Amino acid sequence: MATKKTTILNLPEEEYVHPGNRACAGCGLSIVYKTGLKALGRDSILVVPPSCLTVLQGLYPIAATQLPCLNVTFASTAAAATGVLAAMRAQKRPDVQVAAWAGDGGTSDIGLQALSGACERGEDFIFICYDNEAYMNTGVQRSGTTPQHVLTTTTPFTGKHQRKKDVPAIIAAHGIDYVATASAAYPLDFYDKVVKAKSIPGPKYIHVHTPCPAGWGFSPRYTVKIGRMAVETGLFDLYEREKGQFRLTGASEKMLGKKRKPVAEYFITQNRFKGMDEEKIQSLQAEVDEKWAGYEKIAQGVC
Amino acid sequence: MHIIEAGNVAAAMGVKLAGVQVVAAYPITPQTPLTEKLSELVDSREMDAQYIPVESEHSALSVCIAASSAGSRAFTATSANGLLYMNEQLHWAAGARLPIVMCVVNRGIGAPWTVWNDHQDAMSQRDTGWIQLYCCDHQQIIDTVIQAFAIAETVRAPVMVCYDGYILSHTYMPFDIPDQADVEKFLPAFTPDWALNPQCPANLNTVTLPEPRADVRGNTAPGYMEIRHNLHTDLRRTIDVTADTDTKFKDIFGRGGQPFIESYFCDDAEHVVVCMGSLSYQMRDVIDELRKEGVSVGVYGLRLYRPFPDRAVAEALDGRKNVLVFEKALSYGYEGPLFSDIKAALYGTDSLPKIRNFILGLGGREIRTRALYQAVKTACNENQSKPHEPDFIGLKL
Amino acid sequence: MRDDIIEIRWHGRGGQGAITAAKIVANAAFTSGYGGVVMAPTFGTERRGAPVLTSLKISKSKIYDLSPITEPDMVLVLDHLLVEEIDVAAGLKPGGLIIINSPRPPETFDFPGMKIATADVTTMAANAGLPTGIVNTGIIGAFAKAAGLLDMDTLAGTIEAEFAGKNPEKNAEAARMTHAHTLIGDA
Amino acid sequence: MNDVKNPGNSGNDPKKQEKFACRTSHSEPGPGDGGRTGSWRVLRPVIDLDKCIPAKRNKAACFNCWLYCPDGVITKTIPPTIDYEYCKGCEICAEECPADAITMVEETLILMEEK
Repeated sequence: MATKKTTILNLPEEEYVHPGNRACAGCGLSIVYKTGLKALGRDSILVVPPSCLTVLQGLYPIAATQLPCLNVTFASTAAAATGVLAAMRAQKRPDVQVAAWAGDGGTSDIGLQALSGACERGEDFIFICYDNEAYMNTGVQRSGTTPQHVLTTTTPFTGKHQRKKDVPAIIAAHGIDYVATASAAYPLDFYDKVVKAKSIPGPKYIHVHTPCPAGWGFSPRYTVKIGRMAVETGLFDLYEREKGQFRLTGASEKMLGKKRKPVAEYFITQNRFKGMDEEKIQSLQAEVDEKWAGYEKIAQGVC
Repeated sequence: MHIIEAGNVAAAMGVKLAGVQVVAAYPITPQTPLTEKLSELVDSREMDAQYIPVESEHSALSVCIAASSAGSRAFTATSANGLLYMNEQLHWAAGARLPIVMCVVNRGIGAPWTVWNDHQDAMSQRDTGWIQLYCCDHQQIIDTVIQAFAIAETVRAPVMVCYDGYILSHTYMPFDIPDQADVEKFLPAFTPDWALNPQCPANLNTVTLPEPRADVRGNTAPGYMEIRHNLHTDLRRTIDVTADTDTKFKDIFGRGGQPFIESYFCDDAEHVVVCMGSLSYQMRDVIDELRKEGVSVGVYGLRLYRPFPDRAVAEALDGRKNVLVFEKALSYGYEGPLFSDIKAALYGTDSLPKIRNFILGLGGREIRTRALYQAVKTACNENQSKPHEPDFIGLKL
Repeated sequence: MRDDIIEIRWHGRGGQGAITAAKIVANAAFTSGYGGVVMAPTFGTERRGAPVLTSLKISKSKIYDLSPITEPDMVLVLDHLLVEEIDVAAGLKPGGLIIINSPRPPETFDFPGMKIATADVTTMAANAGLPTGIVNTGIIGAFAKAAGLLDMDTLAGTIEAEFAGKNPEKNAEAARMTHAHTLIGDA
Repeated sequence: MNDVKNPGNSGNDPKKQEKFACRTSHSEPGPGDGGRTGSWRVLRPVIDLDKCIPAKRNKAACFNCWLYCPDGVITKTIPPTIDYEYCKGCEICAEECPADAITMVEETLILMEEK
């Protein structure tokens, strides 16, 4: 990245989210949200479908978010963002930044059609998906991005049989100029990605891995730690795809050429992986190894 | 200026004259030519608007909801299953009090597929909190689209402008295009009291509790039920707004005068036919014929369906011998929805007229004027009440 | 129901321009003082080449009945092969007029009790310089001659307005040439 | 053709002149939508200023607790302070403090002390 990386010391101090909101203690989304809003800035309009964020936003007539925000129906997020953009163009207010902020269900499942449409139309907005890997707001049901073998209330005994849907890849296939991943454990990396996204015209998609203590079954104390482990084991990778060019960023980039933590270390920290046996763990380890072998090749310019 | 064009073009011209800023639409027969015309007007810069070719009807209304929330005048159009696909958003637009206008080019609903006209689509959405206006010809289409924005923006509620698929949408007939300056006099630019704006951040449509709750200053804000009750009372008041809008329109353009129900030879009529849309105009030829034969009959074309102008309807029908309700929709397992509403409006009138319900034209089943004539004539002669069993016209069992 | 409405049915094939032709006549009728004009294409799923029909009603006063024409006063056939394919005279009032694009003279068609007019619109249109197969403007000339409802100059003007930027003169000329060469049979 | 009267529904109701209330669910930003969320806490984070890096060095440094606090209740000041009114007691600050300067103390003990 040519641009200078933000540090804790120069990350803006001003908060855009009021305290005393309804997010759970140790909520990964809260970390992501407060950091993302700092990056978006005051001249922004948010669009939010039902999700934990709706609860965090607050109950009428009090709002936790200090930015204008349009709450919309589950399937309509990206279309609603399109509508705000159209109004801003009609009113000759091109400087207003429009950002959609949805959960993984609202992005990868019910919201995918509208998101695909908006990406294909080239709408000039940032779509942020905070991925806590299940329908947490409704009580931990499986979503398209729930990883394989995870126990949820709709995959209660044998875990989810299917793989995690690779939403960033699907969005990247639209040929948009900026797709990135981030993690709640690396707020500065996320901040920089949102800031960069603001400077790029057209649709921008940022997929943020967001640990959820209640839904994943760990103590709230470890939200950041577990998010970090997902990256350090190579299960969730931080990257950018700018104008089609893929590159790992931040902590993931630093892992190139190095030994990663075994995925098993990550799995034992969370109750949701309790249904996994050694064979499943090894199979997933093999998948991660293969994926990383690919990254190494890209980094060496092999393919 | 008069032109001869299709009904869909009349609607598009109305949208252009109304100074719509954001159009979002998804193609569906028989609405498509309206959408095509609007994209043509925008692409050729004859119309200064944002045209958003969305990927579904759900998104079409979503774009309008957001654009309207952000303070722009927004329009969409659809038919049949497209309207049903919007269902969730219809409720949302009304609940969020957004003055969106939508043309519903009426078409039957699948399954089985049909592309032809009936009123099942719009009638099935009558409880969404949208105002519904029905048109009988192209002049009414263009005039009503313009009026719809005035009504919507006064009440802050969305309006459906309904007109018959193919019968009006694809048929060519002459109509007058109002002068742009006159339209601007009638319908000033959209200046909402509130809109999404970074300068005064508000969080719109947040979760609302069953009970009222204090706001940040300690003042009591309404609960969900108060908000919904207010939508209802404001829609009840819309009946008057529709009348006022019609008066204002007539002052400028010379057309109008019957905002709720259009009457044709009803003043002295013993028997009256009630219907909506182009059918009420087709019925006029039947009335002419029967009047020649000395039958005391007239036709009411209902223009405003939601909110239901119950007082106007009750007053219009009180004291008649026979009320014959002809409609192109059916509440399966009961009767025509308009029939139910009319019966309800008559409850408490001094002289309950005899009443009958005729269902016809479903899925575009041809409505022969001769068949209408026979049905009306027979019903007038029989002078019988059939309040619980609709008759079907043109059914070939 | 009303007897003051002239009902005209147009038979063509999808893509042949019957709707445009009917629209031109509708416009010319309106300019000529017919306040009631209703032109309705058949509704549904027409595809190129398939037989299609369009109905046109004209009257001195406003028309309220938009139902399809069942008993036309006249019928226009843009392609004489359609005569073999469908019953173009269906419902035609006794003594009604059938105008056919055909190189054959009227007496070669067998429609008892009807008045037949024919014109070789296809050839006339080609002679006027239009691409082969454009017959929707030429047939209007035959209509002007055989129906006698609207005058040729008004119709030619309407054609030019409709085809502004798309060979307006040639289209009007096709109609005028056809007008001059329309054969009207004995009723 | 003849006209019907088309009476409205409010007649001479004075309400007719009133502006439409247009009630919507538009929320205004403000703290404490979820109440005094400090009461959710079982354990209270307490900063040991002898260990806390910015406090010890008396200059801007570290601030991990501020960065990771989900609820924005820790200040980026020297020393950092915690708003116990809203702190939910998630312990992330204690976990992420590189100097082990934050300890979680049982609220009941603190209450007893206060008494």
